[in-house]
Formats: sequence, C-alpha cells, structure tokens
Amino acid sequence: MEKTVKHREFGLPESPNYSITVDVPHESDPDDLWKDSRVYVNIGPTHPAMHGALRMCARLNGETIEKSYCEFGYTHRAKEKLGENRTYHNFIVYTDRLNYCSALINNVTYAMAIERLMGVEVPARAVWIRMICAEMARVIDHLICVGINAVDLGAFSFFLYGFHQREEAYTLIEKLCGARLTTSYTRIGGLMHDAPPGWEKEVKDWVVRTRKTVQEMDKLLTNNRIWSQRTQGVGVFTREQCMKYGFSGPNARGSGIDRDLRRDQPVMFYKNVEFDVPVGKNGDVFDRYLVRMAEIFQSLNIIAQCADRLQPGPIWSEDKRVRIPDKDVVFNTMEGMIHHFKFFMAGFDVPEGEAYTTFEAANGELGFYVVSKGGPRAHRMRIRGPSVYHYQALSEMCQGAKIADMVANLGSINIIAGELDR
Amino acid sequence: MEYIPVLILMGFGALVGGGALLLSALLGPKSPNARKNMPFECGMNPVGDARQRFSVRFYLIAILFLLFDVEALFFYPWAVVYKKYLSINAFILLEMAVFVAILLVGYFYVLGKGALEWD
Amino acid sequence: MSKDGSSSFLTTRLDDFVNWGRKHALWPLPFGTSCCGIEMMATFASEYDIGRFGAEAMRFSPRQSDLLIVAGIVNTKMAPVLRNIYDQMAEPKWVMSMGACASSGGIFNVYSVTQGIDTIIPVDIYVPGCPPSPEGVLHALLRLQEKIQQGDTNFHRREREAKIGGGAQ
Amino acid sequence: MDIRTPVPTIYGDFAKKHMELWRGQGERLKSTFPSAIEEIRWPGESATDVPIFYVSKSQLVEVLRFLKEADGFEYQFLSDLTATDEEVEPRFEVVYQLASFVSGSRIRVKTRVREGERVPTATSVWVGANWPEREVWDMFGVRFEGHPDMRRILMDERWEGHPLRKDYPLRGYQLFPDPMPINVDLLKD
Repeated sequence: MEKTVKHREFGLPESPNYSITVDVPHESDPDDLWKDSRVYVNIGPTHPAMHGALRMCARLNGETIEKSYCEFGYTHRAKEKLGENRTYHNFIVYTDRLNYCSALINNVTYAMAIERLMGVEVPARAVWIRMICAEMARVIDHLICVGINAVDLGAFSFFLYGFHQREEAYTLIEKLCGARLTTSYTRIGGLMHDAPPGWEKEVKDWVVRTRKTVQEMDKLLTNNRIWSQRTQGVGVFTREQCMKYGFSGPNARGSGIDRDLRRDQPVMFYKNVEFDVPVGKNGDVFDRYLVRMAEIFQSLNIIAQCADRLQPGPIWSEDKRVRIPDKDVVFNTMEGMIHHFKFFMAGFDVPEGEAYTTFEAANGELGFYVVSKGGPRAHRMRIRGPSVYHYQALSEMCQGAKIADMVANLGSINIIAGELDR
Repeated sequence: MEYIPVLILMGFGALVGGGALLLSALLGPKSPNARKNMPFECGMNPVGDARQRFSVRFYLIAILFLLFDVEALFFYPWAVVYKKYLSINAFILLEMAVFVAILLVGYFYVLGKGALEWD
Repeated sequence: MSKDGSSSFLTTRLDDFVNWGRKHALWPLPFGTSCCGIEMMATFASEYDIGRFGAEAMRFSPRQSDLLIVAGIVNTKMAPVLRNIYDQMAEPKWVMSMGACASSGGIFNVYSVTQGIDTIIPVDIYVPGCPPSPEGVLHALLRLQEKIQQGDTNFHRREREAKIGGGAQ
Repeated sequence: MDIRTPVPTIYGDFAKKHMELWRGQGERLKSTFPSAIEEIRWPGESATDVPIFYVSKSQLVEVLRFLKEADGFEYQFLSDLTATDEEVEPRFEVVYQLASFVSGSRIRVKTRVREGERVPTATSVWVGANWPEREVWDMFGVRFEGHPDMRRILMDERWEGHPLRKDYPLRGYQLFPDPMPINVDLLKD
C-alpha cells in the first residue's frame, strides 16, 4: 500500500485550494418574492446537536428541510477487523468501546456470544451480577440519552439531575470493576472478580435514590409546556416505517411495537424476574422520551429484585478451557504457569461453528455474529449495532420538518457513534 | 442639570467596550492564513457562495419585532415618572392606554393578515 | 524586545499579566468524538465542575474558543476536519489531546485511525487514560495553565519565532 | 462441547423448541423454490445455532420476499445484513439474519458470490437494508444491483481497497488533504 502515510509526517498533505467551488444552482426567479433560493447547509461532524461525529447535509427552504442525507464513519475504528486479529480474550477490551454509554451491556452480550459457541455454563452468582450490571448500564444509558435530548432543547438542569445519578452509578461500577466507563468486566466463562462485600446493599440504596431523583426529573419535564410543544407530534415514525427500517429497542416501542428481547427471547434469569415492557402509541419524540423514563423505573425494579437474589458462590465456570488457573497455582506449579502463559499468549480455541447472539441493549437489539473456524481468533466477528438502523431513518424522519425538530429527532433516537461506526 | 451621571455612564460604557476592543487589537497576535479565512462550516470546506436570497418572511418577522420592541422602549421613561404624576391626576394612565391601544390595532391587523404564520 | 527574543523587565511584567489573564479564561471547544467525549461531559457537569477553573464557557465554534480539547479518536476521515477546526481558531490557541486514542491512537492501531493527533496538529498537553478520569482532565487543565503562565506552549513558541522572524525581515 | 450443547442461561433449548417449525419451513421452501435452495444446514447436524439456507443469487429477492410475507414464515424483521470473506472460491458469502416477531424464531439466509459479481439488492423488500449493503460494498467490494446510491459509507469516498477482506493489511492509513465537500446532486429531487 504505497499510499500509506509515514507515521511521524507532520500535518496533512497540503491541498492547493481550500474552498472547493461547486456550482450551487440558483433557481430563485426574481418575480416570486416569497420563493427563495434553496440553501445547502452542512450540519457537520463538530456540531453541538450532532452527538459524537455525525454529519447531515440538507437542502433547506427557509427553515424546513426539503431533502437531506446523513453520513457517518468519522469514528470508524475497525473493530470487526480487530475481531479477526485478536484472541477472544483480548477482544473483550474492544467491546466496551461499542456503546460507551452502557459498556457493561456490550461486555455481557459478547461474553454470552462466545460462551454459547463453546457451550460453557456460567454459575448463578455470575449471571445475577451480570443482570445487575446490564440493567444498571441500561439506566445510565437512558439517563444520558434523555438528558442530552433535553439539553439540546434547552433543559440543562434536567441533564444535571440525571448526570448526578450517573456519577453515583459510576462509583458503584468503579467499585465493581475499577473503571468508570470502559469496564471490560465480564470474561468468557465468568467475571473479572467477585463483587466487593456489601456491594449489593449499596446498589439497593442507589436504586432508591435514583427512583426518587427520576421521579423529580419526570415532574420537571413531562408536563412542561415548552417540552411537550417541542416534542409532541415531532418526528412521528409509524409502526410500518419502524418495521421497514428495522427499528428495535425504545425507538420501536415508542411507535407501538411490543417487542423486548428480555421478555420475548429470555436469556440469563429474566424469566424469574417480573418486569413489564412500556410501549408508546404515536411514535413521536415525546413517546420515546416517556418509554425511556418508564424503562428506567422497570430496570430499577429488576436491579432491586436481582440484588435480593444474590447468594455467595463461585463466579467462574468449571470448564477447563476457559478457567484461568488461580494465582497460587500459577506461581507455585510448573503446569499452572504454562497453562496461564498459554491461555493469555495463544488464547483458548473455540470449537468450529457460527452463532448470532442478540441481547436487548439500551438503544436496541445488539447482536454478535461470530463465525469461528476452530482457532483462537474469530474468522468473522460481526457486530450488529442498532444505531445504524436508527440513524438511517433520520432523513426520512426529518423530511419537511424544521431544523430545530431535526435536533429533537436525533436526540430521541439515541445514536451512539461508537456502535454506529464500529 | 443632572445629566452628568448619564454622561459618566455613557463614557464608562464606551471606555469598557472600546478598551476591550483596543486591547485585543493591540495585544492579540495576528497570523492569518488561507484556511483560517475560510468560513466555518462545521469543519468542512464551504461550497458555493453565501449570498443567497432569503424569503421575505425573515424580513417581515424582523420588522415586526423591531416595531413592538420600540413600543416597549417607550414604557421606560413613563414608568420612571409614573408614581410622581399619578398623585397629581390619573390622566397619565389614559395617555399610555391610548398609546397601547393604537399599537394593539396594528397587532391585530398583523394577526389577521397572517404575517406571523411561518410556512 | 532584545534581538534574541528574550524580553526586558517591562514587557515581562506585561507578558505575565497577559498570560495570567489568558490562563484563567480558557474557553474550551469540546471536540468530543467517542468515549472520552462522555468523560468530558462528566467533567463539565456539576460533579467535577470545570467552571471552577474558568473553562466553563463551552463554545462549539472555533472562532470563540481558545482551548481545543480533542476527546476521542481521530480517524482518517476526521483528520482533515480536525485540521480545519484547528486552523480556524483565533490565535492564542492551545490543544489538549484527551485520552489515549487522541494522544497515540490508543488500542486502535488499525487502518483507519491516525496514530496520535500530533501527526495532524501541534499539541500542548496530553492527558493519559482511556478514558482519563475527570480529575485527570482537571489536573491537565491546571498543568496547562502553569505552562501558559511560564509561556512555554506552542503558541508562545510561534509568537517568539514570529517576533524574531519579524525582526529579521 | 460446542454450539450444539444448549446453555440454559443463554437461549436455553432455542434450537430444540423451533426445530420442527424449521423443518416444516425448510420443506415448504424447497417445494416452492426447488432450484433456488442450494443447501440447508440444520442446527443439529452442522455447528450452527439456526438453520442456514443457501440461496442462489438469481432468485434471492423472491425467496426473501416469500420469507417475509408468506404466512407460516412472517420473518418481517431483517436483523442484520453482512458478508464474510471465505478466501476459497466462490469468495464471499452475503448473510441475511432474519427474525420473526410472530413465532419468535430466527433463520439465516446466505448466498455465495464470486469476486466482482453483483448481488440483487434487498432494499425492495426491506428499506433498512440500504446502509448495510453500502457497508458490505465498502468493506468487501461486493456490489449490489439496483441499489439507490452505491457509495462508500464508513471509509472516505476516495479510499482505495476494501478493508475487511482477508488480504487487506490491518495497519497503514491513507490521509486526504480536505474532507469530502457536500454532495449537491444527492440533494436534488
């Protein structure tokens, strides 16, 4: 690839002219005062309304968007290519950079995908902790999505309330896995290490405080006249459109599609936990906001139930292929040290096969399609990010809407650049 | 007679405003280059020229705002002397009512003509 | 201003004063692309309030900002955009490269990621961490303020070179 | 101990529960499209979680439409559309992951494509297939016949090479002086 740029070359290759003059059509006829010429505007990667690095180019007639197309790929980090070049154990680090607002859900889904390929059973305590982590990640993801949606439409204090609860959740997650955002907590066949003693007690206190705060947030915004006028009837997406575009998660439930993978396709212990699935009616920004707020309360109930059922027990599966030898065995015996070395350097072999494992992530159906040809590395690691299918519908959703409504639409479908560009 | 404080206020305002501009012009380093003079388009290179014809609606809304804003301006001197003259006779209220009534007529005319509807 | 670019007593006092003024009013441009953007939001939010250090006025246009915080990965599609934004910033400008991805490409040594934004723009301060904790970002901000006070950032170097170059023409 | 042994906490006996539904669907599919279905891999015999139907390229869109609309199938949800590089001739396999809300079952439809061949687009069946097809073109170089705007989606439009191919190096990037300007003719009616 001779086009490869040397590593330390400073600055971009210079280009002769900076403003590329493309002839923009001026079809405004002089006699019609009311008809103006179309404005071609580029709401580019660095824009407060564009979460992460997204880009929308639109043709405007005054304030209304007549035609627009969206672009992404500005944070493409080649995770699928890395999936083919990293062992299954090393790839865990990349999974929590997918949807970085709820990193734990990606870890749990990836661990499940590989355990399913290997037929590995994880002990009950690890599954219960994984469920608590997944639901906690869902709560903080909804908090930031609804918060940012409110900030884009002007309600800043609503965001600060949500962010405070998020910080408390961060401290709990930091106690659990040492990192606030990029957790990398689950392992194939178990967890990194056990939850610190008394952790579930603190989780339950956090649940009580968060429930109170979210009720306050709900009072602050739901009956707020400005908020309902800015969001009701805006960005309406009907059931058929959602099915056509492959919507899933809160965006689909906001339009009345009653589907939740935790209930329809139960993994882990979601069968023995009661929760119901909030479904909206008319699929506008307000309904998606209400569905997310209701889901926060449901997830808090699930966390409380899981925290009650947590019993002490092993967190690692007994399967020899994935079980990392304990430290004293590694330091004192030759076999332990060799096993430890081989496990981390060469990686364990996953038997040949392919599986498409999906889980209800915070903003939709997150799927890992893993094809393994028997080696320590995947032959193909495909990550199905729900944001791709949601962002695809943005130009149809904003057809004929005002620019300000486009900002509300984008905030409501919760696009995360990490899992959009992979 | 007591216009000195007003002059002081205006002078102080000019001083702060002008001073800030002067200081930044003097102390501020200047290094223009082609990419810096390009208009900011969210990081992209701009396409076409910015001289586009805008619809008349924007101009209409601007003029209407100007009109009612200046109307609000006239309330200030009236409000200052309002308390003193009210004790003499209540005619001051009638004067302002007439002024507002005339502008309300204009407002309802604008509403009737539908100038405030956007599309 | 003596020939070799070192400054006499009077201008040192003025430079100190000007640097003091600049360091306490660093208006950031949050160039948040990926995970570090979320940690940057946590730094701006009420818990680790960056407003205590004068950097609260978050500006999204390069014309009104002094400090470009590149939080998150800059891949090959984003590099020209970053270059445009950096060039369009008004002159006293500094760059904080937040996180491992911005500083060195981090764990993504792949075909689409520029290995460190210092191959694209001159950087004043690097913040380690993936993502760096808000305390790390605040520490980097204070450290940058010290550097501005001492006057050994890229901007000051450019200014001195311009003076010497100016003198030579 | 591999994909065939069900794991209770992950999908449990998903394959056993839907097995006879899949068998029935497989038979009906083979009878309605005798020439189109080249091969079927069942979860029990081969190492996969759901049945894989290998469909020939020529009748791909009819089979997908049939799977979507025929009663007894109702796979209205296109969960994912991607491709894999098999390195052996025919090189690429385009994969359609379908899910049904009615029966809750999932199946996988694959079609084998040689280098440089074109696959009929599925945007007429699901509009949501538009961007994933562009991504398959960007990453693998498999073009889709009849696609509204076949452009690169992840990489810059001036990028050379298709990164997810097995012979493409992991490192080494190409830099461009200017970002892509706004594409005005995409915005014309």
